[in-house]
Amino acid sequence: MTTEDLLDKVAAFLAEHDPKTTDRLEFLRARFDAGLAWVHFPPGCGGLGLPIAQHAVVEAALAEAGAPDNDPRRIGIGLGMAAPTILKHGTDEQRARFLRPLWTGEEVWCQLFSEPGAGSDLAGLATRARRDGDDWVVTGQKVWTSSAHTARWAILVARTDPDVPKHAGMTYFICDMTAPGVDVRPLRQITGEAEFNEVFLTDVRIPDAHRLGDVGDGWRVAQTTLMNERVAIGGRAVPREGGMVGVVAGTWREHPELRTPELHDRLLRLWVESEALRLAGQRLREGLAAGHPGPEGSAMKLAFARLAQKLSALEVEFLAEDGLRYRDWTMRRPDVVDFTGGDAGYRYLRAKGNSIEGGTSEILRGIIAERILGLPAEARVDKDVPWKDLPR
Amino acid sequence: MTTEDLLDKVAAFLAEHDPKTTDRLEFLRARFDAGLAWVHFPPGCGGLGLPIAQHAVVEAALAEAGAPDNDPRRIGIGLGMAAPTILKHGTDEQRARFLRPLWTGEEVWCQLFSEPGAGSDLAGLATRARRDGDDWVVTGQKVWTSSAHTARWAILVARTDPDVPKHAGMTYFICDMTAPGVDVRPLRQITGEAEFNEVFLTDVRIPDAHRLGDVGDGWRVAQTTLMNERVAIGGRAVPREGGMVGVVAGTWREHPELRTPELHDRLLRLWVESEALRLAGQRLREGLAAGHPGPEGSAMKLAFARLAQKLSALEVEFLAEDGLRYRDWTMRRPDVVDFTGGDAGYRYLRAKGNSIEGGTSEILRGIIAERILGLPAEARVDKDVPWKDLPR
Amino acid sequence: MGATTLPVPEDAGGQGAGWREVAVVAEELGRGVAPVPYLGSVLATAALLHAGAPVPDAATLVVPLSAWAGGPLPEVSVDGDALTGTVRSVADVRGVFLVPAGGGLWRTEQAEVTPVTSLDLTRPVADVAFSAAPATRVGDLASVEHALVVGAAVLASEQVGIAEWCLATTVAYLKQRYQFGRPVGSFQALKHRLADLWQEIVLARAAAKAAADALDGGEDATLPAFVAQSLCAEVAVHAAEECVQLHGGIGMTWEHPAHLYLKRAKADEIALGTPGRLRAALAPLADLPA
Amino acid sequence: MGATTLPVPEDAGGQGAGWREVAVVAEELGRGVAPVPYLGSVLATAALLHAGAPVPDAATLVVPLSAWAGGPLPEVSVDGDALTGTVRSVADVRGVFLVPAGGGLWRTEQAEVTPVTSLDLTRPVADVAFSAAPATRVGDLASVEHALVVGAAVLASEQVGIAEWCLATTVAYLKQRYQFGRPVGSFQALKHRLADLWQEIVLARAAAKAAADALDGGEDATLPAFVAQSLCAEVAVHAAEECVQLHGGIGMTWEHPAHLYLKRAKADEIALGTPGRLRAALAPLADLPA
Repeated sequence: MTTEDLLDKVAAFLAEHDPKTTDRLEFLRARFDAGLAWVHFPPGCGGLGLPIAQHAVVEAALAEAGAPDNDPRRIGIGLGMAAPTILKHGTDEQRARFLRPLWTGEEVWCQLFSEPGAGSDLAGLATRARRDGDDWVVTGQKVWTSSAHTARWAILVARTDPDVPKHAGMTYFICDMTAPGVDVRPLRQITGEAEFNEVFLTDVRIPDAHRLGDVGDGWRVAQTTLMNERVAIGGRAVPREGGMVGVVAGTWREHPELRTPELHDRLLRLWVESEALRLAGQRLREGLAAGHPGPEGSAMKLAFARLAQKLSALEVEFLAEDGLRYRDWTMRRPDVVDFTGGDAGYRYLRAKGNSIEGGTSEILRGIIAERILGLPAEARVDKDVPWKDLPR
Repeated sequence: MTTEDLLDKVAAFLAEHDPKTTDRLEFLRARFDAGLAWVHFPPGCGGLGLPIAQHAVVEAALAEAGAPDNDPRRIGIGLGMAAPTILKHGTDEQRARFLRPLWTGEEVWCQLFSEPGAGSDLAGLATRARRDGDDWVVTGQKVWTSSAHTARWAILVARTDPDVPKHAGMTYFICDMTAPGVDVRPLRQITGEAEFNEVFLTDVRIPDAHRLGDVGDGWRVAQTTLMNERVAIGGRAVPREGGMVGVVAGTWREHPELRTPELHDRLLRLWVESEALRLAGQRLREGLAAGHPGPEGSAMKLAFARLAQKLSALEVEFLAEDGLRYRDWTMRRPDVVDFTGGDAGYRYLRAKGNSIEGGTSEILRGIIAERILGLPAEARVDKDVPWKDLPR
Repeated sequence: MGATTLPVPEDAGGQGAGWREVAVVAEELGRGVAPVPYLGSVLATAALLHAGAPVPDAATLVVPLSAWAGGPLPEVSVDGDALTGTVRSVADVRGVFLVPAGGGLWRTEQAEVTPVTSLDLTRPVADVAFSAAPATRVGDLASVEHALVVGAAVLASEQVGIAEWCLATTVAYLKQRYQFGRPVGSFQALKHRLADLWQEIVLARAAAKAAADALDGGEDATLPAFVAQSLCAEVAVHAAEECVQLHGGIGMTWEHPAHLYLKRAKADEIALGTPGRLRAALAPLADLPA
Repeated sequence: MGATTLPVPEDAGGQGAGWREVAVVAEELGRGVAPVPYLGSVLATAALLHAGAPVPDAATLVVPLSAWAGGPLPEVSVDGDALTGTVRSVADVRGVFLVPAGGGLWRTEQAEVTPVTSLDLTRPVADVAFSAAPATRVGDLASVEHALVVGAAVLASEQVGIAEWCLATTVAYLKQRYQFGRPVGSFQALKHRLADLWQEIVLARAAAKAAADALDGGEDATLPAFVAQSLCAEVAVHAAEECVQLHGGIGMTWEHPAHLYLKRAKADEIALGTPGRLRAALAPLADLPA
């Protein structure tokens, strides 16, 4: 389909569903049914089987017409992680059941992967799923679950066979967050907020129909999820001084009386690196658009975390007297996270998470060294041992 | 022996051997024979069996009397590494033969440990020694040998049994550097100079009487040598701004026109760290004197290398126009090395060696992590395999 | 906490200890990130001893915790013997108020104290306002400068205590935490980072001890205090940041104590002069002009 | 080397390429640490093109290699049309001399050139002295400033080439070097360092490309050139230092090429402004006043 044809299709859709007069949810459902939700998805799944680059065309045309969006930040895990996994590994029934309310935001999703004992080493997870008739019975503890308290569904990886090596004994499920035995507790962070949750699963029953992929194939299915998490980095264009650098530069401009030569050079250095990071993102997107996806995304995640941490640390020092103060330690449960929100202290503390969440910087360096630079892997002690015999 | 008794002994010695009228070599030999060479060595070996702290008393008293010294920088390897090893592992005959001319400087020593294929991993060395009657026949290549071209003797570790794991198959020898088959070639460095040598050994015969320690016990004997190399760090008192920091601070003071705020803070930071390094050395020596040797020496070697590198790098940048120039690329063979000699470029290049020579900073970090912090060792793949079967 | 009286001579009702002992206590309090008003007491006591004034049970030197010797101080005006003005972010407010104002050091008991939320949960800060508060002059600004130097030197020992706790706790955690079938502490990249941190702490400790010694040495301790404080502040922050990072997710939680150390270390970095401001202040003392 | 004519329009006898192409060549020359007078040609050509003057086969912009746009220049005096003065540490001296003097850009063929020993063995520097050298004015100082900006942007690409060679060579060495029965490249601490270096190079490359693009874009390229040059200079030095260190002893020898890259990278860090001086110069452009 040419871009022109696609724009014609959007125009026709808009003619039938005037954003000004159509109910928001009705509009979103119709958009999904018209294949204009994510045009790179197949027909019948909210798409038209077009190249991913075409998606931006639709978004732009609809935004111009004043169409409501599906509040993508609120449902980011569903859109970014659950949907591509269901698309790739799900049955027709699963796609038909889950994708539409996921995309419209009627059903929020969360992710039950990390565990207290399995953070960087996801494949070491201990949550057990035992077969019982047509169901699986799941018991274990998950952690770092954002949106768990608002989610209707979760993507879940659990251990179905502890007697085989760890990567071979896991299975991927869709878990009903309203099922008996699901207990969600807020997990308070260093910032005072509770963005995340701990989720305790006690004999939670999951029908086998909600298994995604084969029994024992959970690791491979989870790779689809994680790959899509990584792709999201560097995804959108950022103006110069977008993000943390802009906030700190603004603080600098507001307070001539606090400036020192030392902080000046540190700020300039971080400003330069932030500008280079922005330019690297631009190159990454240009490469993607030209069909040459580069590995720069990994570099950008490392650099993003480092710069956010150094910039916010500098801001606290710069403010000195005010850097000793903090907005508010009240425990709150924010709906969306804003790394550059709050005050300088909040930004500093929150930025510490940037090198942990979504894969630690340490794990990422290992991936870069082995997959991009081709350096040899270390000998692994956990590849051929049954999971139950691993030390932990 | 009390300090007073010891000072009486020195005075008596000086009365018999007036430094003003006694030939230098004769004086040094007599000092050795009187047990005043290194008083912590046993009687008969140039010492009196006293605590090491007493040595400084003798040195001070003799220096005050204008006594000649044994030019310790020129014979540092003999004094610091060969002597303690011969003392601990040598036979009576070996001690009697080697220690006196070593100490007086009549015979210079060098060290044949490192090889092109065995740098950090000394125990991986490949130089072979085969038994032949009362002799050993040695063939191999050694590298990073300072003083090889002036040395009469070398301490040498060679592989005597390739069929056992690597640490078990080495033996420690004293090698005559004038023997047939010893070929010394200068090794030019990044600075343009050739401080070090490569030493090619081709069927060099070493009498079994020059073996130090048991056959196969070379690794353990070498530990004595290396331990003494490490002890030397932080050994002497340094005034404030001693070493590299003083040179660079001097350059800073001379050139107000080149100063920038950025370089100012960098210099201050390095000045502060250099002062802390100096203070750490002071604490280390106080601890030693009080009988509480601390592990700070390892920290000091790491910090010394880092600061020398950063300071000299800053100086080159500071000088800008002049930093683009270099004194002289002529290949020279210096007798002693002066890290702070030459020009800024020389200092910068020479300092690169500080994190490699005497144990790389990487190896040192591993030692600190395991021996001082008690972090677990990684699994070793080379402990139980015959040396000849190791990949290299 | 006996900080107030620890260094006071015995004949003046104190314990007659040296600043060296005060620093040893500070190190232990740093190791425990103890929520006690020790640093505030040190500042007040140092100022009063220097001024030759009696030391009460509890007193506060009314300066922002971010102040440093030689740096700017907030303006509190003196009209006759009445003080007016506001000082923000004062730590450990308790007892009588010692106020730098109009070129002197004044003592008053009348102020409006407004606690504010502090970044460091274990060291409260407050804004202190005076409205024509009747006061007595007890000394001059030299006593304030002296107190800020003493405070910087003592704080360096606190920072060493923080850094040591962070290193020790991280090492212990990494020994017992398993991932990929191995103790996480056996991963070389982490081992090298912790070795570097240990090396920094060795230097920091030497600098902190030298600064504390200098306080008792009778000579001007400004240089060793600024050396120690500018170095130890950064080492403590580095140690706390590594502690959080290497604990992974658990280090980011409220339930693990690492966050208390991070907040204390970061606030301490500002306290009594940020490292960069202190380095600039020591430049003339080291004959390294800008 | 065709640097002199690469960006010269075809109708003026050149090859009509853009600065983007000039930068691509610079990157390759950096990767090979090639001992060719390319950077000097770029400076001279940029100045002459900007001044609208003809570009000869070989020319030298007579500034210290350490000069930067907006920074100080050595004083060469003009008396009538005669130049007098000395300029130190000029790179790639060849052909006619283009001399900033008395507020203008002058061309002369008469100078005393004294080669000096250079830190970078592959880019010779010399002192250039004029004694009443007869000269023709060909432009003003704006052309010199422009040339220094162009040079900084092109040099950034050279630095990317240096950094990439150092990383690739180190990776290759660590794969085949065995110690402790393992390839050294399997040791995690080294892997993480090289991953960090790779990350720096990704950012450096993006900045260098953007600077080269800006030269062809018609707008003032000073900001992107300074961003790129200040960043790429440090990344190249870091890469060369890691290359030497991680090669162990062999990297310290004259026989291994690593030392050539270290010396080039270090000299390049000074060339056309050290990173710190360039950051200070870009502060007003970024609206970040001191």
